Amino acid sequence: MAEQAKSIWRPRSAWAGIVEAGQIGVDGKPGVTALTLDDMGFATLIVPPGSPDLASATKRMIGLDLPKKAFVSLSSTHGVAWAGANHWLLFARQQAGFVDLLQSFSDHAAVSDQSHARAALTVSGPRVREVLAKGAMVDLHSSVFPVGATALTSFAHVHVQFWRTDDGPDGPIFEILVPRSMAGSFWSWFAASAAEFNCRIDRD
Amino acid sequence: MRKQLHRLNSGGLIDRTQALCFRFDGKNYDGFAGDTLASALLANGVRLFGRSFKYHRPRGLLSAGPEEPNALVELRTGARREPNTRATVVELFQNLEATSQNRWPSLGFDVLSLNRLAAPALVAGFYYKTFMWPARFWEKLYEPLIRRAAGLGRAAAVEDPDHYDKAFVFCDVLVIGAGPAGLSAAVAAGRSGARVIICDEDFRLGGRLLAERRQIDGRPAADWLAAILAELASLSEVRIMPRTSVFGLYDHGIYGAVERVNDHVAVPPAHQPRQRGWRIYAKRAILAAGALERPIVFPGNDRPGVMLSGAVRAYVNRFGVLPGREAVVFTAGDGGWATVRDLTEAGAHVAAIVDARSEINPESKTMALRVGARLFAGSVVEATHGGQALRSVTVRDASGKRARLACDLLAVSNGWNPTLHLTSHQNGKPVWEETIQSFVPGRLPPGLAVAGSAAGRFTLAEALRDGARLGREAAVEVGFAAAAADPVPATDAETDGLAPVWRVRGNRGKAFVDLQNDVTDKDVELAAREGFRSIEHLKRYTTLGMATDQGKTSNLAGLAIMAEQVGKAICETGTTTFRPPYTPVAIGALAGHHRGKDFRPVRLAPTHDWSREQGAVFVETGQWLRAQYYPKPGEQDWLATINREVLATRSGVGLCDVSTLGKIDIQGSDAAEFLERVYINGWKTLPIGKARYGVMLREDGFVMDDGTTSRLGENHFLMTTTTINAAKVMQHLEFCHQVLWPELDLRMVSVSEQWAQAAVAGPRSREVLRRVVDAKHDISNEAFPYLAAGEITVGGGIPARLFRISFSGELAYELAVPAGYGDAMMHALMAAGEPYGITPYGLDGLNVMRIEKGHAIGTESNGQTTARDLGLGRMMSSKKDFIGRLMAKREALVQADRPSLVGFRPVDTNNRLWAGAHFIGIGRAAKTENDEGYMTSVAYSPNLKHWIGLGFLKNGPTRIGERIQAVDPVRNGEVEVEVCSPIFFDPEGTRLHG
Amino acid sequence: MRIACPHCGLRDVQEFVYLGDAAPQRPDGLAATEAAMFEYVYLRDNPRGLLEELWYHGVGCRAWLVVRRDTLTHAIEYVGLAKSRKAGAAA
Amino acid sequence: MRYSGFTLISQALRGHTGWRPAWREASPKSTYDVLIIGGGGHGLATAHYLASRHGINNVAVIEKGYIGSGNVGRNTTIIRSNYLLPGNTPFYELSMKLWEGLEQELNYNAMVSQRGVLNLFHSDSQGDAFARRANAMRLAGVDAELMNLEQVRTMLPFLDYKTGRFPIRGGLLQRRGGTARHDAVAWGYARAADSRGVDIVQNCEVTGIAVTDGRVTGVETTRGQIKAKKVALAVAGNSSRTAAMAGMRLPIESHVLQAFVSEGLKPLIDCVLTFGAGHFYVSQSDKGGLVFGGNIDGYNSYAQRGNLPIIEDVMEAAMALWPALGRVRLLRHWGGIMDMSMDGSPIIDHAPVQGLYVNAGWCYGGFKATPASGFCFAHLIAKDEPHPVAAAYRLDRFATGRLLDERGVGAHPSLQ
Repeated sequence: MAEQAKSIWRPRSAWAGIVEAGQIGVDGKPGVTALTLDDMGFATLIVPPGSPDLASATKRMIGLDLPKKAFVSLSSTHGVAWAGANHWLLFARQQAGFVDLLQSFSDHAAVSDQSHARAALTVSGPRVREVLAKGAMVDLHSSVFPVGATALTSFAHVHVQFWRTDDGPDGPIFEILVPRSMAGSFWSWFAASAAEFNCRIDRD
Repeated sequence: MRKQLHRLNSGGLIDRTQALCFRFDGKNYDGFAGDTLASALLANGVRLFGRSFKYHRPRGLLSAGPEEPNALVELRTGARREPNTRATVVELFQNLEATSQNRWPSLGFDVLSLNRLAAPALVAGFYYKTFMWPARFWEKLYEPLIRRAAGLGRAAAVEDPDHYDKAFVFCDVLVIGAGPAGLSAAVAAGRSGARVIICDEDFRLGGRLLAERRQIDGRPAADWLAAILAELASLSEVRIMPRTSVFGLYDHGIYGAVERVNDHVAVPPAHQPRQRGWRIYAKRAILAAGALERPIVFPGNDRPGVMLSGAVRAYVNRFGVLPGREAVVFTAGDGGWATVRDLTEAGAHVAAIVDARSEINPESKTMALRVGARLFAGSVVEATHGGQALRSVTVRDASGKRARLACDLLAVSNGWNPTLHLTSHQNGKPVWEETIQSFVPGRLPPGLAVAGSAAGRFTLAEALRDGARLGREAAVEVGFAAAAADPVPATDAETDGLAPVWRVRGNRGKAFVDLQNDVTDKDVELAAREGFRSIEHLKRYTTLGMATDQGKTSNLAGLAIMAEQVGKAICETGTTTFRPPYTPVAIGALAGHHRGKDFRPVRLAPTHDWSREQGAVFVETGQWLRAQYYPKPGEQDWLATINREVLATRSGVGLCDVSTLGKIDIQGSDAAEFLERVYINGWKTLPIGKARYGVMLREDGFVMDDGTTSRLGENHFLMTTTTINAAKVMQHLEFCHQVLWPELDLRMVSVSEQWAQAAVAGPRSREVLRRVVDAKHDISNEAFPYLAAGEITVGGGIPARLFRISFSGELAYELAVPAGYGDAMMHALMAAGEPYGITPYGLDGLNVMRIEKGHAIGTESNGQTTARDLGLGRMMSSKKDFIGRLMAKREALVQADRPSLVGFRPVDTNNRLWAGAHFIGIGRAAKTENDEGYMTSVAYSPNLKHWIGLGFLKNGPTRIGERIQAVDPVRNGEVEVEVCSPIFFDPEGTRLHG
Repeated sequence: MRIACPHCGLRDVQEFVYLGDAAPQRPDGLAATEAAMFEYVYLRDNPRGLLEELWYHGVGCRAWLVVRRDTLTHAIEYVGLAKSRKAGAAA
Repeated sequence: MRYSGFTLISQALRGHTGWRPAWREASPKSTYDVLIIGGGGHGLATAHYLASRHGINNVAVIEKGYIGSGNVGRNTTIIRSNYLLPGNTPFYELSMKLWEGLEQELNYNAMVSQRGVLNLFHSDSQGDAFARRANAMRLAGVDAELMNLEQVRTMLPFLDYKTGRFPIRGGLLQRRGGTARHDAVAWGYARAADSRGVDIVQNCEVTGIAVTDGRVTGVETTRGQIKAKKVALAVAGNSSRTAAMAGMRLPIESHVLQAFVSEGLKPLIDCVLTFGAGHFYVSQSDKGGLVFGGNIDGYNSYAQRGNLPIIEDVMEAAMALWPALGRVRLLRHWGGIMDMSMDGSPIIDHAPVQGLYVNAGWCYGGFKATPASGFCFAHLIAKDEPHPVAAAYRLDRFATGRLLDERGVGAHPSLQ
């Protein structure tokens, strides 16, 4: 039997039907900007306690240090975020080549592909902390949550992992991952929380 | 603009350039920005604000703050109506509309004020002693009457149209209250660089300084205030939160607060919340909430025109309102004399000063002379006169001589009570301080310090000193270097002499202790007489302190009178516990965003949009929305739809989303050993590429969950759980690994979200899959038999997993693809299945087929059933230990007559069955003693053409063929059923292997 | 309340799931008796005061924790990882 | 003195000077036939039924604080007998029958108000589970009605039927359920027991239980030693600690449950309502306050206070169910200590020590059980055999597996 036309087998964004590019809330200069991130690759890496070689493998393969605490290491193409004891989230900005990368990691850790399990977005802007404070039970002050810090927690009853990627000209930049199935509820909360500051929305 | 007759020509912190018009009880008035509703009404000469709870007595303003017991109004109208709103804290806004409450037909003429005629019988606790006969009259007659008469304002009848926020904030030092102590503390802490939050419930910062004519460093206090506010604003780590009440103190430095973001406008601007509930996490906190002035209990003390002396000063000095032109001041301390001064300076005449103390110092005497007031030393006010407004008072002097004095204002001063409420939210007991005759904070919760009046140090000098010291100390304690301390500013001279009067006995008129709940001194005496002497008994028996003001102005007098009754000192009688919230908090602010559809997150399968396109009806399953069935135009009802779906699946092929099942990736050299310990059955022998059904128990021996687990590699398994239990199972497995057996080499992670999964079931399912699975994979019956599990590809290389497992009893597969391809998978399967009439089916269709096959789900394994009850007892291995093994062996759980799972069919096949029916032997009475079990699940089987059911029946498996009644009294049903095997369809399982 | 997760830092109690007394030890293996298992599953000291208890940081790092907490004041004296306990390692 | 409208009026004419204490302030005697530890609802009810039904009057109720200071004065006042399991239903139905005659029996108006208890359900399967329960109630002679959506809407038009995350599908109504004035229950029993000679001793804390040769002989208290032939524990919240004085360990944890009351409002709701999809229940007191609650905080605690997350959780459920409550204000919240048992059901049984009796493990359902608990406990103490409707509340059921787990969550008190 002939295989089906490839045209059917196109992936669908976790944000499809949920987020549309544009603007929400009050008029004026945007206080917050949200950018959905599609096509990222994610995988959990878990090693037995005390296992040493994942760190060197990570350095070798993607040039990043394996964070020992609740931090994220970032390059322009990849990142690795601490996600629990002996547990990391490896990610790539593009899914192309990610499966092969995971294959090479599988000698050093238990690897579980989670590329489709998370809906990701970047949020930034001068008022972004005020928006996140409506859900985050963790302190986002610069002195406590510096660039590179990450946390697993929940926003408005939705489990999230997020990190502070960088500081831009308009204030801090965060990346947030939410369970794919809850992207809609997360967005409902985020949009309601950001509207009073004017939120610009871009789709990846 | 209408003339505000009681407004002073100048002064006050109101903006006279911004006139605001508003309505009270349908009448229009004008006020100014900076007014409260109370001050604006007072400026317009309104004296009567409300009616009391029980006797419906006319009431006016007692206070100018959150302690107000009398002036409660319904604010706004329609869906935004807010009952019981204290007029003293409502910031005036343009077109404000307020209505008096708890009166009919009008505030001026209230029919229920006739209660006064029955008042002699309506004493504390009267209802416990009567209304007992006849018993049924309580609900029918007495209670409805009481309920209608009781209550205060009317809640809105329709949904609150406003939005609420909830937010979290962290700080080093939280300062509660922005009076002189709080501001000093905030600046002292803030200068060191600490993150400081200063909250005040008022819309203007300054606390008592706003109400008093004081000097700091030789200049008006307003100058000091302006300077310190400017400095606070300049400190980048200081956050100033006006209109924010810190209402509760919770464990580990967590403070609840509510910010009234938009209560000072008619309608919140678009996208803005009405209020915001805050959870404040503070390393240190300083309570600088000030103090509340206490009234005196004397006959007629509730008449409109009787006002706290500090409130009089607030109206005069802050709001530029003269609460009366001819005043009498009744004081037990120096506080009243400040009121004499301020009233006089504002242009009122003080007719008399009644000081309960017999010794009056010479300066005071001079002042009395200067203002032209009669001075009554060692005297009390023993009665008030007038109708709905004060006209005169009777003063009784030390010799017992009485004088009647005309006045329209009686200012009462009896000292202050520290606003220490938050210090007792963690069970801290206030302690009695003899020198100030008041309770002060006792043992403090960790991290909290108390400054100024809130600690019972009432002078301005002490407030400034306390604040500066505690602010600095708090910053140092959390690791900041102390900022250089400015010298504490000097204040003008102040005295706080006091000899409080708890009660004045008089000949006539009620003397109120609790104004809002209409508790009198006589009620306290009665409680004492009847043995309700413990303070908590007093409170509960008389309702003292249980009104919306929580006894802020009444508790202490109640205690004092009780102490007098039982012949003890106040410190021996103790005080009641202050419970959160400090002031009432809108329920909406504590719920925030989480209402309506946002009450809890909803989880949508990656195939959700596809299901919606197919016209699915959805149903809640835990957090998930799942497709229940897929109606087609022209179908008569849901049953017709489900019958079509089931028949199409059994005869051809059906398609059902099963993405919501929990999926756990388990890797490690001990993975198989681990499964042996958490499942009842064996796992070590499972070959790679095979799936097996497993059952797990709780440690108490009852079934926890079930599902199939597949071995993907020597040390790699994929477990599936039920949709509902996915998180619970993950937590359980983590417990087993981390707590019980950390020595096992094991790595687990949930991959539930990663995979979209679909069941393709029916005799043509293989043909459909053949067209979807990439050609290189052999999925023939031989190469991929029943219970095979493998990693494959679809769509030309997309990684996927295929499992030959079946819940429907058909030849069936479950195909899993990365969730982003879930939508594509459904379209691909539909396209591939089109020649075979592939039919989407939902949970209901699945349910019919699983009942036909006798598979148990959550309604059967409901936490009260064992594996044995479910007919799975033989799965329990005796060769190994596993969770729940021993407790499942308890005598009652292995009793032969325990209800066990069997099938049921109606004897008359026209009858329908109902889940929830109980089984009663034929001819036996429908009562508990004859109850032999119950029906758990039912379905109409379109294959058998009658209803079928599963249920638990005592000795069930031994009673096949027996008849019994399924009784269902709540639905008036009684159906004779025959006990049968739970497997109704294809008992040999030949279709599975097809 | 807040619990100082050894991995994640001080977090609101809302992020955690409670199990209860950490003292009872599961009697593992086929030799375990029903009586011992009954005690493990059902009987508790339930003290007023300090209690070592098991909490799960389900919203965070998914670690099971042993928390020594006063049941009267809610003050927390110590938090460690449950898995370190059985292994005998210092937490 | 007898309470009635007549005495009330005649006292009113005399300025209420003739009222006598509702109960005597007794000092402990040296010996009693029965000594009950705990002056809460259950302890006082036990004393009343010992005296009135079994003629045992040489009884003391020993209370460490003031009577009614525990959970009887801290609950949400709900009474109902809508139970599922055969070991529970007849017991709670006996309680309901005793509530129905309580005021006449005690000559005290405890304001028992049979305004109906409605449990909402939100899915077909939850509806089936409610039908199973409702049928079990009917088999036990308890009133129960299954309501469809339209019937619920007619009864409570103000609930959220449009946007609710968990749609309302129907409900289980027990019309005879309702509320009672909680404090008055304690006071009424105290007054009635006192009138039959029972000593109510307040401010007397038990510090030890004296046992000789496996038999209880009395108690040590802060007011001295008191001898007793039989000692009965009714100290919910502190059962484990008291039982430990006699060397017992119980299948119980102490947890905190919060309760809430709003400001007083004109009548809004005429029944007790529970929301099956969130932990929330609400009724309105005769004074006008909405009285409501939710789930336990979920950790062991003796602190009588709760934490913010559960408060917010309860308010979220309130708003989800009844969105007009947004502007209604929460007036006060507080916490009580619950004896959470390992199967969610109570214990009324002998202790292994002779002459010692245990009444414990009421979870958050002790208030509604007060009359039957006292009645059956008194029966057990007087006759040394369980009352038939309380026969399932044995201590050994955990060992034998005869559990009474209505919710099916197993040996996890924090989930019960």
